[in-house]
Amino acid sequence: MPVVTYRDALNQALREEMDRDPNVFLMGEEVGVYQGAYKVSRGLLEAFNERRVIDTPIAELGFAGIGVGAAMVGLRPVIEFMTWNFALLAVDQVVNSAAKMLYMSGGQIPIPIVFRGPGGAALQLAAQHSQALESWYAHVPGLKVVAPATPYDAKGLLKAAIRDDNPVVFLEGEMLYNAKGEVPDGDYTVPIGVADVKREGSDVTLICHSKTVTVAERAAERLAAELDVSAEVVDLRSIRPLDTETIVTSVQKTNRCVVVEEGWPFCGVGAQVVDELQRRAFDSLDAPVLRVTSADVPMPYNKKLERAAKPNPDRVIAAVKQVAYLD
Amino acid sequence: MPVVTYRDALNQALREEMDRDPNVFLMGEEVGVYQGAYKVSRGLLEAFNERRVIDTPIAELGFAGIGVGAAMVGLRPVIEFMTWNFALLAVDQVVNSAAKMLYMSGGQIPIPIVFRGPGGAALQLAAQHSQALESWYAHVPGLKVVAPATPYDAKGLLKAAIRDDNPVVFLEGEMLYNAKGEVPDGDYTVPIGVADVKREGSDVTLICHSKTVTVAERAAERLAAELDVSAEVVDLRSIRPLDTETIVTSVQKTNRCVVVEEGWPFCGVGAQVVDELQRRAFDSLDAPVLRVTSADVPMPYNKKLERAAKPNPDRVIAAVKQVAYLD
Amino acid sequence: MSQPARLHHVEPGRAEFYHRLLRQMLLVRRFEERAGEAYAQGQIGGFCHLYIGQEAVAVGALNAIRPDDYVFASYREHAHAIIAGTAPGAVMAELFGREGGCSGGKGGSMHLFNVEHNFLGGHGIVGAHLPLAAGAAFASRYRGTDQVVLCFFGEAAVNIGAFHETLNMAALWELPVVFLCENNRYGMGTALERAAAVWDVYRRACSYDMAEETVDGMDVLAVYEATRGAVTRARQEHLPTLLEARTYRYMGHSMADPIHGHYRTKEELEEQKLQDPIQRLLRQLLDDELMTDAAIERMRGEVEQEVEEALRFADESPEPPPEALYTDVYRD
Amino acid sequence: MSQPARLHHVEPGRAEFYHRLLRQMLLVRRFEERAGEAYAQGQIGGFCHLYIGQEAVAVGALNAIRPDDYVFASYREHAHAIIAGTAPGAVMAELFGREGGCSGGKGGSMHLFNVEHNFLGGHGIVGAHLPLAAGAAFASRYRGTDQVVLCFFGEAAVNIGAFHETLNMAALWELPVVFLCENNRYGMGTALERAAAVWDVYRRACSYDMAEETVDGMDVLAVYEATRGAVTRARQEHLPTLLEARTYRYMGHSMADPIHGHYRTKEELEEQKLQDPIQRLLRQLLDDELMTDAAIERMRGEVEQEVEEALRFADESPEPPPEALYTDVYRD
Ligand SMILES: Cc1ncc(C[n+]2csc(CCOP(=O)(O)OP(=O)(O)O)c2C)c(N)n1
Ligand SMILES: Cc1ncc(C[n+]2csc(CCOP(=O)(O)OP(=O)(O)O)c2C)c(N)n1
Ligand SMILES: [Mg+2]
Ligand SMILES: [Mg+2]
Repeated sequence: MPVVTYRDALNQALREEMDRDPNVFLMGEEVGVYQGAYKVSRGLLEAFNERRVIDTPIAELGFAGIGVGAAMVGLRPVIEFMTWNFALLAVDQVVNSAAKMLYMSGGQIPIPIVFRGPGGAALQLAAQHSQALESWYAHVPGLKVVAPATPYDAKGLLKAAIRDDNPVVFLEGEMLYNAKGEVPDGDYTVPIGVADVKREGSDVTLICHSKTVTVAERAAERLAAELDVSAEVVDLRSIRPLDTETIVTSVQKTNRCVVVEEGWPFCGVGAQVVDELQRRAFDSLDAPVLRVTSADVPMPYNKKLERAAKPNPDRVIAAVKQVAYLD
Repeated sequence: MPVVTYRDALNQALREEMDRDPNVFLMGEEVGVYQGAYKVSRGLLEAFNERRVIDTPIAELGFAGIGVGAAMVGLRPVIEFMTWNFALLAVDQVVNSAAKMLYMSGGQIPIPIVFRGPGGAALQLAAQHSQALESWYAHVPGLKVVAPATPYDAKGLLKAAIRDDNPVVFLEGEMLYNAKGEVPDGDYTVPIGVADVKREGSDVTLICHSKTVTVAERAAERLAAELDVSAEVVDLRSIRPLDTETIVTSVQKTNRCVVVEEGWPFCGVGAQVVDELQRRAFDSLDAPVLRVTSADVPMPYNKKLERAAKPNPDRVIAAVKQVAYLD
Repeated sequence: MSQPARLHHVEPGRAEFYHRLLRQMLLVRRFEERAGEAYAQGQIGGFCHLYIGQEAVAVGALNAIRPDDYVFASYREHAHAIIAGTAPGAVMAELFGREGGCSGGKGGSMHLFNVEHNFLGGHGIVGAHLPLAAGAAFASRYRGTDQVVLCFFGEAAVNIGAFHETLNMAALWELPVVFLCENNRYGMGTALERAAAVWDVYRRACSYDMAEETVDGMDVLAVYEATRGAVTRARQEHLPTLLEARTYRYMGHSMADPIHGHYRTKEELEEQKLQDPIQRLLRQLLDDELMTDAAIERMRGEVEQEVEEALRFADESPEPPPEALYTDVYRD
Repeated sequence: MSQPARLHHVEPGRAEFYHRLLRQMLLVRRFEERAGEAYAQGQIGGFCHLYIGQEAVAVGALNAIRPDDYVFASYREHAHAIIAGTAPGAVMAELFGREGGCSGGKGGSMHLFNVEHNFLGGHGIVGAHLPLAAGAAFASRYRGTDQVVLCFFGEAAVNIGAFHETLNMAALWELPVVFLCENNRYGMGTALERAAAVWDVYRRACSYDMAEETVDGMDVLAVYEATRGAVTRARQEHLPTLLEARTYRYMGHSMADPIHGHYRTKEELEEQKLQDPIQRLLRQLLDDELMTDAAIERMRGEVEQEVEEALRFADESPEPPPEALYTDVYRD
């Protein structure tokens, strides 16, 4: 199978879906002439021209709303936020228009739109450009929230998101764009709402998504090598809907769990995972579920502080030791 | 002690703090001439004139930012959002400017600001005007989040919030403004970050805040009368910082817990409470912690559907029966 | 200007058209009056923003578009929904929160929708539907149809960011949309003059090199003509217009608000009522002998009946079933 | 206009002042060149937006205010921080992420702050610091001081909602703020003409009845004079101004971006460099015999040394201690 980057996998998804459905278009800052701030849309302007690849002014609220309006009358917009940080300016349209339109119109107006762009911490971008806000979007009924970790999932989930008749918040890992992996040429989708066991194990479940999948995988390798602990790595892939069945099944097997995410701790995705697990697997849990998150601080610029702020394999291993009572 | 409404308690707090500190001012839509959309600021324009009570255009992002800018140079703004629903337009300023300024300036610039206004569901205001987003704000380091349930707490916490050197998100209960309670004349504060046991009990802990305190209290009364179950009602009052000590202590006593909130379930405040409890009181819990939240849907207009969407004593009692294995 | 001016040129040959306008204005006026009563009786809940006084704007403008054009409005949109083609009964049932409501009872007064007639809401966040309207106009260009979008909003919305971002993109991309500002002078209790540095709404078009016009919003024919011009510009040249209609609301901001108070006087209100859009058209039709008193009475009777039927329909429409709480969150 | 024009009236009696301007421009130019090198060597991380080419704007404008006035800027603000009074070493140390940085190493290139000199950032969200600046101006009026606020931003920010909301309130409330738009023609890879319906930034003032002016941003004296006028208007009449300085950036949008590419040609860049603000002032001072070659060389030497010292300071400044991760989240 061809090996491509996460970036190119997304590019393929966009290209194929735009080929497949003339109602799909891409709109956002620098998506056209500049070829995308992170080059996800490279070549699309040339392939589809400015009718379907639209550069916008810096006006997140406005173009998010234009996307929703276009979706109201049947187009299938893909709205790129240069990064999800800037989407804070557009949350009103994402939440109050996109997520609620179907409901408040009594089922008349679906909003088939994808909001996508890089999220999470990058490298030394400091407080305003480094945050993982998936729990915010996942809080909101009417939205679907997806955060792929691999090129394969990125392509398949983006295609599924574009074909979905609901607003999908599609969070790409800013640090994953260069990650490589096998991606089939041509059409396939990865269903939204289905987690993926990225590594099987029996002693502890590591639940993760997006960039923390690599963190969990590295931790799992070291746990096996150094401590003879067999960790199962469950990549959520979709945050909403959450695949509770897969995570409950895994924890019923391992009886121990650590949730790893890049967001802040308070009311993060992991908090919801914990809530589900203690409710549905209360009797299976041999220890409290622990969480490894970003530090509960705005992201610092300094490299060492930043590194200390983010989840890493050491912290995952420390948490595993705790839930496995290995200390 | 005088009995006053929640609305008037807030009014007293504003009045007294404006009297006390010339740097405190109130800004927002309709706070002046119109006397406040919910009349919280009644009489303040007359008492303090238009220098200190400032009516704004409909420009949430702009006037929230003006508040933050004024705080940067040492004023102590109180910014009223007509309702927290409209604050979605201003979250960029609340999160990216107010919450992060101290940190990204290396400690140079505190932001002593209060963002306040009614939140949560009202009566039949439908999807765009009925939501409880406290978990969003509580997610963000740098913010404090407060949501009083009684007139006493409303006055004391608002005064504490105004004196706090950090940005405080102050969520008033839209349905609580007419609620009455004892409020001392003159100065007192209620510390931010301290929960309050509103009713003592031994069989189950009901954790709640803002409007759901009444829901929990009603449930507790009926639990005592109908089922001989003694419920302890813990009003969080502050969501961030969360008073984990008080809730853990209560659950260590009761061994059972139900969290009641008006927000949506996914990644709500209750999810974080569950996370804390299972980590810190794992061995004390005789049953999973259950949650009673708003239905996981946008708020419907129809009265019956709306009623079914919100937490109520029946649903709390049902949850208590479950955690107490009474079914 | 206490003496109402003659209406924008009335042509004798168009009597039938004027009758339609009059009938529509009478209908939505009566609808609102009865909605207000139903609200007072507790049959309608939540916020309910009546349109009384502003009828000439919706009626004049909506008669200037085609059925396949798109219409967006704010939360003060009962009239717009009806004139765009929604049965008054379906609107009233929505206000009652019933299953037969045009949003299935889930939207309420602020969220009327009727996809069949391209009436696309019913939006509650000030300014937020402007980009939605521009989005529909974008779709029209994208598809190469000549559909036009008509977007109604209040004058208080011109101070919010969404207005600015949208007008810039609409002008930049030459989108076929008419931004029709219903300037009724107040946003809740705030006079435009206390909220905007520039008091003429239409002048805001200067920042976008956009076509603009201001029109007497109490003159249904003037509104009709101005909208027609803007719609033609949109349809033929794909160019947006900022159209300001100067109008007035007779009621409080919503049913929860006093009719006058700190922010406006009773005198101002009475003075404004002399310009009543219905009276002006009606008197002129009588003066010009384009209509008889008897015909007007007949029309009033019909309208009365139509509104009563709407109320009956609403009253008889069932509540949505409990399961409705969980439907329409996602489309499968 | 390939032949650079003579600068805005040069007065022989003000040689010392011109020398200061020249020295400041040379300093920040050299600072940025060395910052670029340090970035290439990995000593600076993240985004780093250089100011080379635009020096006349910050230098001209910041010489027109008082030390107690407030300054706000975007993420392209190394020069502004320095000229506002921050030691170059403290700025470089911030870029290096060190404890001796003006934000303690926590802010980095985009978040320089220096409260002592009223330099209030260093903001990363386009347009978001405009309301902050208006807020400081509000405070100035609130307190009855005559402090003025100078707010720098790029031309791409004029299309965002915050610009509009802020300018409206600043005009409405008569806030003493100068909105100084550094129009360098591009926001990342987007030419103003592809993002704005109106291509003259200053014309956006029309929507707010605000005073406006456009000025040659490659002419430090012209910028100085225009800012002085606007500052006087703010200080004496409490009125805001929208001031547009037409300038150009020589480097890519950030260190991560190519210097030219799809969006602009090498030729355009070379053509623009003929207007270099430093060369223009320098040549004129030589022509008018207000400065000698030797003095210029001496000045370059001093500046070189100052920047080297800044680098040394930055390099020697310690990393923040690990505990710093958790401080400054809340003020006790
Ligand atoms: C963003 C936002 N802020 C505040 C409100 C509350 N609000 C509802 S209507 C209104 C006044 C709007 O006035 P205008 O735009 O003139 O329309 P009118 O009510 O006069 O038709 C306000 C402040 C809101 N709905 N949305
Ligand atoms: C709201 C927002 N959207 C997008 C970005 C990403 N971004 C950073 S700088 C920039 C271009 C800004 O250009 P301009 O305002 O002209 O300033 P210049 O970089 O030319 O100094 C963009 C799009 C951002 N920081 N904030
Ligand atoms: Mg109005
Ligand atoms: Mg620029």
